[in-house]
Amino acid sequence: MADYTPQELMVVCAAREIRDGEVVFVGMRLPLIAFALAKRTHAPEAVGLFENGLVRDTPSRELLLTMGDAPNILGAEWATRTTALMGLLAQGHANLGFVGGAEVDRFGNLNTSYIGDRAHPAVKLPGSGGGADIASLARRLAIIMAHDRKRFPARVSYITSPGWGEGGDWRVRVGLPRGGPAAVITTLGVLGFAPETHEMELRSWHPFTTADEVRASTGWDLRIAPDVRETPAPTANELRIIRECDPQGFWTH
Amino acid sequence: MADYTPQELMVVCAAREIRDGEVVFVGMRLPLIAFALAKRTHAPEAVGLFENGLVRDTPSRELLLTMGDAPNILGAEWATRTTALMGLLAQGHANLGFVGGAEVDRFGNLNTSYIGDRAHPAVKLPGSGGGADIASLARRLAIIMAHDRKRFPARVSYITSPGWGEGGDWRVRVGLPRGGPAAVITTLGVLGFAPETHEMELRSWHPFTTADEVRASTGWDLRIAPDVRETPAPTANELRIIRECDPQGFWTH
Amino acid sequence: MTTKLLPLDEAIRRFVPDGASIALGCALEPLIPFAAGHEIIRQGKRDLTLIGPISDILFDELIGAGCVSRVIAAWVGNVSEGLGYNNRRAAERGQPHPIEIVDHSNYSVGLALLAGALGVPYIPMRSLLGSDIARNHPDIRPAPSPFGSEATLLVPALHPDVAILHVQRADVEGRAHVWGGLGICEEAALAARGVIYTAEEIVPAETILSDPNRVLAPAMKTFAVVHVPGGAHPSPVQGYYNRDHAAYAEYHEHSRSPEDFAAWLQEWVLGVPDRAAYLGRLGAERWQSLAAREPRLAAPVDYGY
Amino acid sequence: MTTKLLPLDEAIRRFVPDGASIALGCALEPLIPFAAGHEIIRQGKRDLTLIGPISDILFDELIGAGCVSRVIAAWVGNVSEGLGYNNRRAAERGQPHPIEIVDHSNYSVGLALLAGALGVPYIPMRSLLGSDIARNHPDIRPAPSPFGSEATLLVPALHPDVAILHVQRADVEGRAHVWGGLGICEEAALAARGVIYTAEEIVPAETILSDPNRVLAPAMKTFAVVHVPGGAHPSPVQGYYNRDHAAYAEYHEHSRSPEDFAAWLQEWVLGVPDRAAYLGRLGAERWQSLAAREPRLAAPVDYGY
Repeated sequence: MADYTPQELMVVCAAREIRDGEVVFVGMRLPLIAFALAKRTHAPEAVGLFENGLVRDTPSRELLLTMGDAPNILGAEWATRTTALMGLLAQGHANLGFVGGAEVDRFGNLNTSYIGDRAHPAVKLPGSGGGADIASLARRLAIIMAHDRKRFPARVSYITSPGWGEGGDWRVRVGLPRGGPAAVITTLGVLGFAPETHEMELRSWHPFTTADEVRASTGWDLRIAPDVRETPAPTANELRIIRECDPQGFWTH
Repeated sequence: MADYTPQELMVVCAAREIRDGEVVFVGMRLPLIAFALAKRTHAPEAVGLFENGLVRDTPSRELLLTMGDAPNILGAEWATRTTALMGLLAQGHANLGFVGGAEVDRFGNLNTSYIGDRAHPAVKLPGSGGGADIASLARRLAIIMAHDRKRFPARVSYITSPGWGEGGDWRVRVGLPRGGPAAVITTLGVLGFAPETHEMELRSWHPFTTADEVRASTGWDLRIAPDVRETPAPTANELRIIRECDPQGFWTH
Repeated sequence: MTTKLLPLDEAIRRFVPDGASIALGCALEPLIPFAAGHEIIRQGKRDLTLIGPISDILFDELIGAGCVSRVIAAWVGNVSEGLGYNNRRAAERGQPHPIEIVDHSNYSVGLALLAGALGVPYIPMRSLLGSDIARNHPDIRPAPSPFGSEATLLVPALHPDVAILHVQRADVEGRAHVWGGLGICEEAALAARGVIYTAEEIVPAETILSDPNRVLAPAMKTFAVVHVPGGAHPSPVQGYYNRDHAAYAEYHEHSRSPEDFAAWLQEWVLGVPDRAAYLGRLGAERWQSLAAREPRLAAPVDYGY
Repeated sequence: MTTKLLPLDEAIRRFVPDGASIALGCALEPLIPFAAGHEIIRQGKRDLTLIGPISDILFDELIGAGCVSRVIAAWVGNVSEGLGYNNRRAAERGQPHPIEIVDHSNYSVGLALLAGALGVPYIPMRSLLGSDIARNHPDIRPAPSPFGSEATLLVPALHPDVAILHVQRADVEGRAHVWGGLGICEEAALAARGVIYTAEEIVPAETILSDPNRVLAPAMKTFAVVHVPGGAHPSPVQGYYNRDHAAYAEYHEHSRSPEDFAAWLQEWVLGVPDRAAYLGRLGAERWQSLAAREPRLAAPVDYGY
């Protein structure tokens, strides 16, 4: 058995999506730790955006349960209005954004609103928050998901946060200015999207699973990327930093 | 000869336009002193707006040459962005606004932009500043003018700040949400506008002049209001306050 | 200058009629006016429209208590725990009664209030294109921009009847200083017909006027100022107290069933007359454990001349 | 973190090319970046587009020096004295050469930059309806609102190539604290492709980070930070120095004719290498007479937890 949790590996995979110097729309939960990890390893010049109006070029000193916790405000480089912060996103300043969802489909569309019929939903989910804005306006989108057949339907019942829509040039057709999902980081693997069709494909399976298990846990016939491989395990240094950030394992256990 | 200047009487007339508790878009020059006078006499609860983003419920401690002078910022109740301040005006919060101009016409339209052809103007004036916004959006407009035939043409060559346009329901027709000129306070008298036609009419002549001189100094056949009278002279108390506000007479001599 | 200082119950009675639209939780997770929300529940207000970005559990509480007929928000749930059970019961089974849900994103609800603040009829945005939020929205409509013809969604102005905002300090004339994460507090205050401030401290006007750039909105927008120390618990107030994460977990546990929630409501809302009694029930030890311990003062700023 | 601190001449050389659009004088009468404007004149920049609200005499100086081909502004002149003679000569007689004038009001130019800051294509407003400003404007166009069909004027977004802002203090990483009358400084900073800050003081990053609500814009928007004490004279800087009213009267006198202005330009701009020399020419006595004398500190704010 691996000496790390799936969530810890997901944090590492999320951090690896952050390039040095990039402006990252961080959001909540695992990406909060991924941002801290990236800052302390390969991306010291990365800058974080938060939809409550914060810009940070240093991670917070303590674990955050919400982006509005006091440690996230202390030492921010800008604490402004949500509309002014979102204006940076709308102008195209965010190179990468993170979002999570309850359901993601074959083209990376996310549902965080309604399971089943909107008028009489089987499950009412909390909604977009800033997720739909990040999915609409960030230059690249990384999606964080628990991976099972229920959460990976061929088509989501409600598009809260637009991915590649129906695939192909759908984003251009509906008028979205840029962006689209680049990676889906799950409890079982890391998925990407094929260049032209923008259909989801498996890029790597986590060490404690297999490509077949990932496919069996996906609600459609998942394609495999030509260069598919096993997800590189976290390094000791990465795990040390993650456990410093989340000593109780609130998000990573 | 009167023991006060025309400008001092204009300040008194401007102050009398301010009702207690009103929100007043103050602007520059004489209205700055009129606001202070009103606050210290009949309108202690009046609130002043300034287009650089200030709200004041007390007059500044010192004479202002510009609304951005340090004494106008110290003690302001709000110092915000011009767009946020103008939003209050656009929402209809300003009961009264003051503007000045180089030319005003029969229907209270103001020109502060171009004398003569816009492409080759005889005189290029500074422009609107916030004047056109105040004239468009305040509930009542009071205009401050030096009075002579040149400055009072039948029709201005360029409408910088909309008055009653061509008269009648012009403001409604062009879609302005409210407002319109209520008073024109000049070096010679105080003018208003007829209820239906919105044509300018003489309400009072200053003590040191006559109705005929006012008409002779106006570029069209100026109507006389039925209740026309002499402008009540400043009281000793009003003059004392004005001279405390402007001891060197920078604006009032 | 007449004072706008009122007791909380009177401020809610006077300025939050049944059927009113209220902006709440506008700073997202911090500064949530829980004390005001609980007084709304105690007064049995009905048919309210709630407006907010990420509202955390206050919206879930008001929905569960039956005060709400419509929610205009980007997110309703429990930020650190997940779903909101009362929100689910109302949306899924119409318990305690059905609610109309108008979905937004944080940007679109912020722009709707900004349009209201600016006195403009709408703001065109390029977010949410192709989403079902836009497709199902009763007010947002698509239109190409006449400049460059790119696709946009027009977000019409929102004017809440009242914005209820918790702040660090306010004066009795109706001006407040707020700091930290601001969210859409300013847009809500300026777009609303009026504002009720609940404040940790009531301070002299000179304190507020000493820093006019820090003032949230002018007094002309203020309905009432209420002194409610601890009025945002369990949400945090920068410089005063931290988020009581455990309280959100406890609420999550105790709102799983309508019966659980009824008991929770009785213990923490209906069974306490005011915020002082609420904090007493919370216990001095727990309350003190949340207090800010390490002052971090902003660098001095000189407005002199 | 790499420093963005540069000498003024290098900042202007690198970030203000001929033909650039520049937002200046965005706080209206205070904080006008005169030192930066004078360096632009010394470097003989040409074909610039100036963007601003009420720009006071800096625009008149740049126009008279022949740097400007287009002005997008609400007001150009001398706020305490009246008309701007160089602006008149350029508009009336094409001296030193013709300029294109795009008239705005303070609200419309602010909304144009706000639209840029928000990343939206335009903002619809109800100001200026029926005015010749709207009728003659090359970009503003009328359109009824699809909500309620009231008349509006659509103000398209402006994105200046650079905003030049004078501030009280900044750090070398590119963040600034500014206070007092803010005008459209924030909108300009966020809408521009980048910002050059000229600052009275360069302070440690910790000073700026101690009050994130006071920061004007994030460092990602900053091209350069320049240390220029007295860089706003004769305009005022709250907490540092007052407006030199006499300088505006002197400029008015000495710009009546092209010959007068040429002499003024030689004495105060071309004939001095930098702001230190300019202040030396002004004289220590006059400069000290303008200094803020009575400190008025903002009430303390605690960001701790």
